[in-house]
Amino acid sequence: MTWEHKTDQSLVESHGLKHDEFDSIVQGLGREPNFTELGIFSAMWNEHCSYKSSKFWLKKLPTTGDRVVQGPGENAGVIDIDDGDVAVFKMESHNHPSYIEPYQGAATGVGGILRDIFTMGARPVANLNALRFGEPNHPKTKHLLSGVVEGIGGYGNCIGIPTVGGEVNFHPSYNGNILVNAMTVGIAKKDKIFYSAAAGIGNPVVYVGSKTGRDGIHGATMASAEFDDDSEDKKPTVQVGDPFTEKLLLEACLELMKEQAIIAIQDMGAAGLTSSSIEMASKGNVGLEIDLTKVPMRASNMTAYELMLSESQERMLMVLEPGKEEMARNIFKKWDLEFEVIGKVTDTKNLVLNMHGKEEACIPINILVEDAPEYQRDYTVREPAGEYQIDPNTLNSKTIIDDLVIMLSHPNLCSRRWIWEQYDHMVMADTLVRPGSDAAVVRVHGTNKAIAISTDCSPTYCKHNSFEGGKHAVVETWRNLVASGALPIAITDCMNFGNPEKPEIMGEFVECIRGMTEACTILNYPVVSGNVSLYNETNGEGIYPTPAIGGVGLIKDISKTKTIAFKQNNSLVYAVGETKGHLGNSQYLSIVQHKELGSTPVIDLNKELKNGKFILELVNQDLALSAHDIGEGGLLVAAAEMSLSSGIGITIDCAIKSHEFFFGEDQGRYLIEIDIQNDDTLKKLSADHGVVVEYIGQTKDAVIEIKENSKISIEELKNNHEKWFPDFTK
Amino acid sequence: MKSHVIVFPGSNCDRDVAVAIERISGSAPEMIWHKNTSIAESDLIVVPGGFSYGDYLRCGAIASTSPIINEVVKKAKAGVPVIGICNGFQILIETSLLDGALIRNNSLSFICKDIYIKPENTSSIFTKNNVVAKMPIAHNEGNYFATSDTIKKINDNDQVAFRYCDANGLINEGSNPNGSIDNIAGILNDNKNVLGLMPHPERAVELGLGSDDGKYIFEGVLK
Amino acid sequence: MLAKIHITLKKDVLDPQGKVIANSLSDLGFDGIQSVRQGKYIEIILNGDDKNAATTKLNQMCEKLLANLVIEDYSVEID
Amino acid sequence: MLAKIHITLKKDVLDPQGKVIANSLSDLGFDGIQSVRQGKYIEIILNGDDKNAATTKLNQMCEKLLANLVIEDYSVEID
Ligand SMILES: Nc1ncnc2c1ncn2[C@@H]1O[C@H](COP(=O)(O)OP(=O)(O)O)[C@@H](O)[C@H]1O
Ligand SMILES: [Mg+2]
Repeated sequence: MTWEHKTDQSLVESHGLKHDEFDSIVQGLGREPNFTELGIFSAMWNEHCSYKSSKFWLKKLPTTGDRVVQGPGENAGVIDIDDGDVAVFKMESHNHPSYIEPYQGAATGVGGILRDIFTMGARPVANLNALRFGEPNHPKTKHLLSGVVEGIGGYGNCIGIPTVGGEVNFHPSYNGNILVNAMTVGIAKKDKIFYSAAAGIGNPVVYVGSKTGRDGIHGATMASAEFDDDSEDKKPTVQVGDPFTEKLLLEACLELMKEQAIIAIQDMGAAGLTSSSIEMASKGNVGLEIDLTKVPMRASNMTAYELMLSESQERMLMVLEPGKEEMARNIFKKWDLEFEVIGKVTDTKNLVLNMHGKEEACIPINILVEDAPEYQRDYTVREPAGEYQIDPNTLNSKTIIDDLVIMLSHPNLCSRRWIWEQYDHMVMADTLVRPGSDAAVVRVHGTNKAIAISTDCSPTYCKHNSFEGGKHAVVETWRNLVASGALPIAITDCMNFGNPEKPEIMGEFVECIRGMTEACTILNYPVVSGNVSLYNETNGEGIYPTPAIGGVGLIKDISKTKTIAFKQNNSLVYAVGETKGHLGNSQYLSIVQHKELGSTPVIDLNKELKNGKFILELVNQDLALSAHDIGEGGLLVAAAEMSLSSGIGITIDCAIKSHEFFFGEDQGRYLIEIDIQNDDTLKKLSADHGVVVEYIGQTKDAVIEIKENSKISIEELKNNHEKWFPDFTK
Repeated sequence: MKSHVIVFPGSNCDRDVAVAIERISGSAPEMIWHKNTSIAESDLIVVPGGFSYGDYLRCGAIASTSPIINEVVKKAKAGVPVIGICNGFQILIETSLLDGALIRNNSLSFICKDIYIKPENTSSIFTKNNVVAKMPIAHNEGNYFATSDTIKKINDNDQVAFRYCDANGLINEGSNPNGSIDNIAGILNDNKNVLGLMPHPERAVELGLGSDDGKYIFEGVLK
Repeated sequence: MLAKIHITLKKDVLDPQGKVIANSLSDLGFDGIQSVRQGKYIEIILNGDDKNAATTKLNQMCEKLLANLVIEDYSVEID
Repeated sequence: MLAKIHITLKKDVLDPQGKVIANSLSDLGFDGIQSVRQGKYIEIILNGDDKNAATTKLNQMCEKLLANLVIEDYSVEID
């Protein structure tokens, strides 16, 4: 096909626009776009802002429920947590920037997700982070890990929002493309939520926050492009975070939100002024006219193109009630922030940009938004891997405890203390359950209730069976909430995948969504917000499919909160749910036998629901002293974690002592600790609920012992468990 | 009981300490914006933790030049009890109300965890409960440093308020979280009415949050 | 040998510290300040006396560890 | 006018950062490092062209804000 436009073909391509996409711009405008307009289209139509490959599939996710106040489509999702309170939350990726500059990339990722939350009128109360790095001995891993953790802490600690949890995995598929997903939860009043739809013809459009510099121009375009070996050259586009200014912006916005002044508010995230202004106009079905000369600038001689595409951090756009400008200006001045009326709402339904009296752009909003490309990309679904039977000859002579030590010392199962001790996880003085348990539990300030939060995903499960993997990611968060004594309410997601133009990758995406949909539906656990990050590839190698899930639940009475720590000696420990010994794709195979083989475990969602409800019933009746879901690593790893976090040991004396039993990853299981006097009640209750419970052992001393097999002191196990991160990062 | 909490841009433990004071004393403190220049009659002034001015330049440096600081110094010199917690400690050091300096943790990392401290001076109103107390630290620059002359002076003059120790009160290298000289966690001025400490007693006023030992520090002033 | 290394932020990169310092100086009554940028200054004492070899080595140290080339520039000087 | 300010730790003050940098450099294989000290380098652009007046002012800025004289020394230089 020949290029028939006046605009330079390579200029269009360097903006990440395909030929037919450019054709439809020309058709929509009735002319060729100028340079600024080209930049705007490129920012709006890239994958990151337009969701062009994923939109069709995302629509299939269940997004409604009794407690859903706001589903996907706004800056964050909102759920009802009783008494007129709501929780506002979302997770977002900052993968590519973090690979290029780990500290600033991760820090600005935290800054960005925080703004999404307080834009809605919520005070952020908790941060979490889901991290994925390449294999530890890859030359970049140490630098990336240290930088990312420091950056997350640097931003969250400074602004004074506790970082209460997260997850971290190492796998070679992330060698050239790490994942940094940040989640924030905020609390607001249900009748004081702020939205982004602009309204009121003639109303002032106001810019607040930091000045605009040449930061991150083309950041959003970069996030949608595959990496290659030249990506180091793209470095100068990285933006620097300023958590101090964000703290001021947070306080100033919340202060102004107490007044009846804000009609619409939108943070400037990816594609800065472009996406924020267009989103506000599109949601309100109005036009906007902006005088770019008025935009506070940090650098000299900035062009319209640069102003529109800058990704300078810590900025917001608002539509105010007319006449409220001076009152609002005073608030922002008090907090030493920029405040400028830069335009007005119009009825033209066009985005009009002027600079020095000259029109720099005029684009009908609907072309930018509704006419944005949407693809139903081809996909192929791989045959899931088959069953795997362990070869008894590979079991060598090691004891079960020897294998446990190997597993708990491994980067994927060892203690994450080195990470969370760099995060202030207690500021705001409401963190009831700190990192290191199943879910983090944060009290709703000034009340007797709390929210529980957990992020999870098992990329290996997703790789070898994307449908079951998608189910699993959702269910794992659900179990973590349940084990903490919370009623699971809803999730946010961060869909990290490779290049969607490859049918195999698109197949992984489609299958994960299908699995998530099924799990969310049966568990009544809808999706209220999310984010998609595609093209996570380096030199043609995609990452493992990684649909990171963040779940939020409600604990109505904080005295019912459960942690994984054993509480006393001589309690009985039971496994809830059936143990069959599924070793395919397990941590045991991967860590001890260095194999990635076999099938992903299958989740029976109805049993899952039943088992979870049973746990909540035990919590409700004050029967469970502690609870922990059995996840990666299997039953013995879960039991050991309960010991490690309490110092109280366990003597296991069940009849079966196979590796399958101890390390299998059958789904839908929990460990619970009950007082010996409640044994009969437990048995009766489990029978009533039709739930399988199996006696595992008794808490005792400071030793983990498998009767007639092997044992280890908790102290020795702890030394092994705590070692890896400090040694690795030294 | 009247108390005051100073609020700087970037303070973020101001609410926490206000809640703690109200919990212990029954009355809420008045929050004082840093641009104010006077503080009414007060039984306790708290310079709270956080990241005033983002910790930019040097922790506490910019806040120590705020308008309200002259008044804090004046009140402190007049004998009003003043507590600087974490960043508040750094600010008081920058005002020269307290001796020494707080430099980067020897690990060069931010550290957030529970530690134990032991009162060394038992005559001040903040330390007269002579018990080992558990509470969190959360800081980047809590490594107490002073010249040997200064160290000698504050030791001789009974100005060391707390030292880091283990759960049994043993002061040793293993219980020093940040490299502070002689495990110093908090110090007093000459007069013993101004306390600066790195640990956060306001985060330790409820067992549900892990400890309520923070009360030992506040009780002497608030009751 | 005493080596002096200056590490400064690249021109267009935001310097949050510089901004706050500039504001604070003018609050203190210092006028006429156009801008403030904060960088690092590192002194390294090296054995030996081959300045050329040392310069090469110091440049490598900056590239590998001392400077973050994504956002910073550096310069090396030997006394 | 471009003013360059160096802020360094006094000789007897511990420098945890310098120590860690020195260790990391030798871990990276750089030998012959006797010591590393990290300080600050601040560039201020000032209006006007009276160097003497500016020097006085810059010294005051250092005394009042930029340096902590308990542990730091400073030097001021105008280009
Ligand atoms: N990146 C991180 N930041 C903060 N906390 C983390 C991080 N990674 C893991 N954690 C915490 O460590 C604990 C164990 O994590 P994980 O092994 O993922 O738990 P689970 O398998 O139960 O979901 C959790 O409390 C989690 O919040
Ligand atoms: Mg769990």
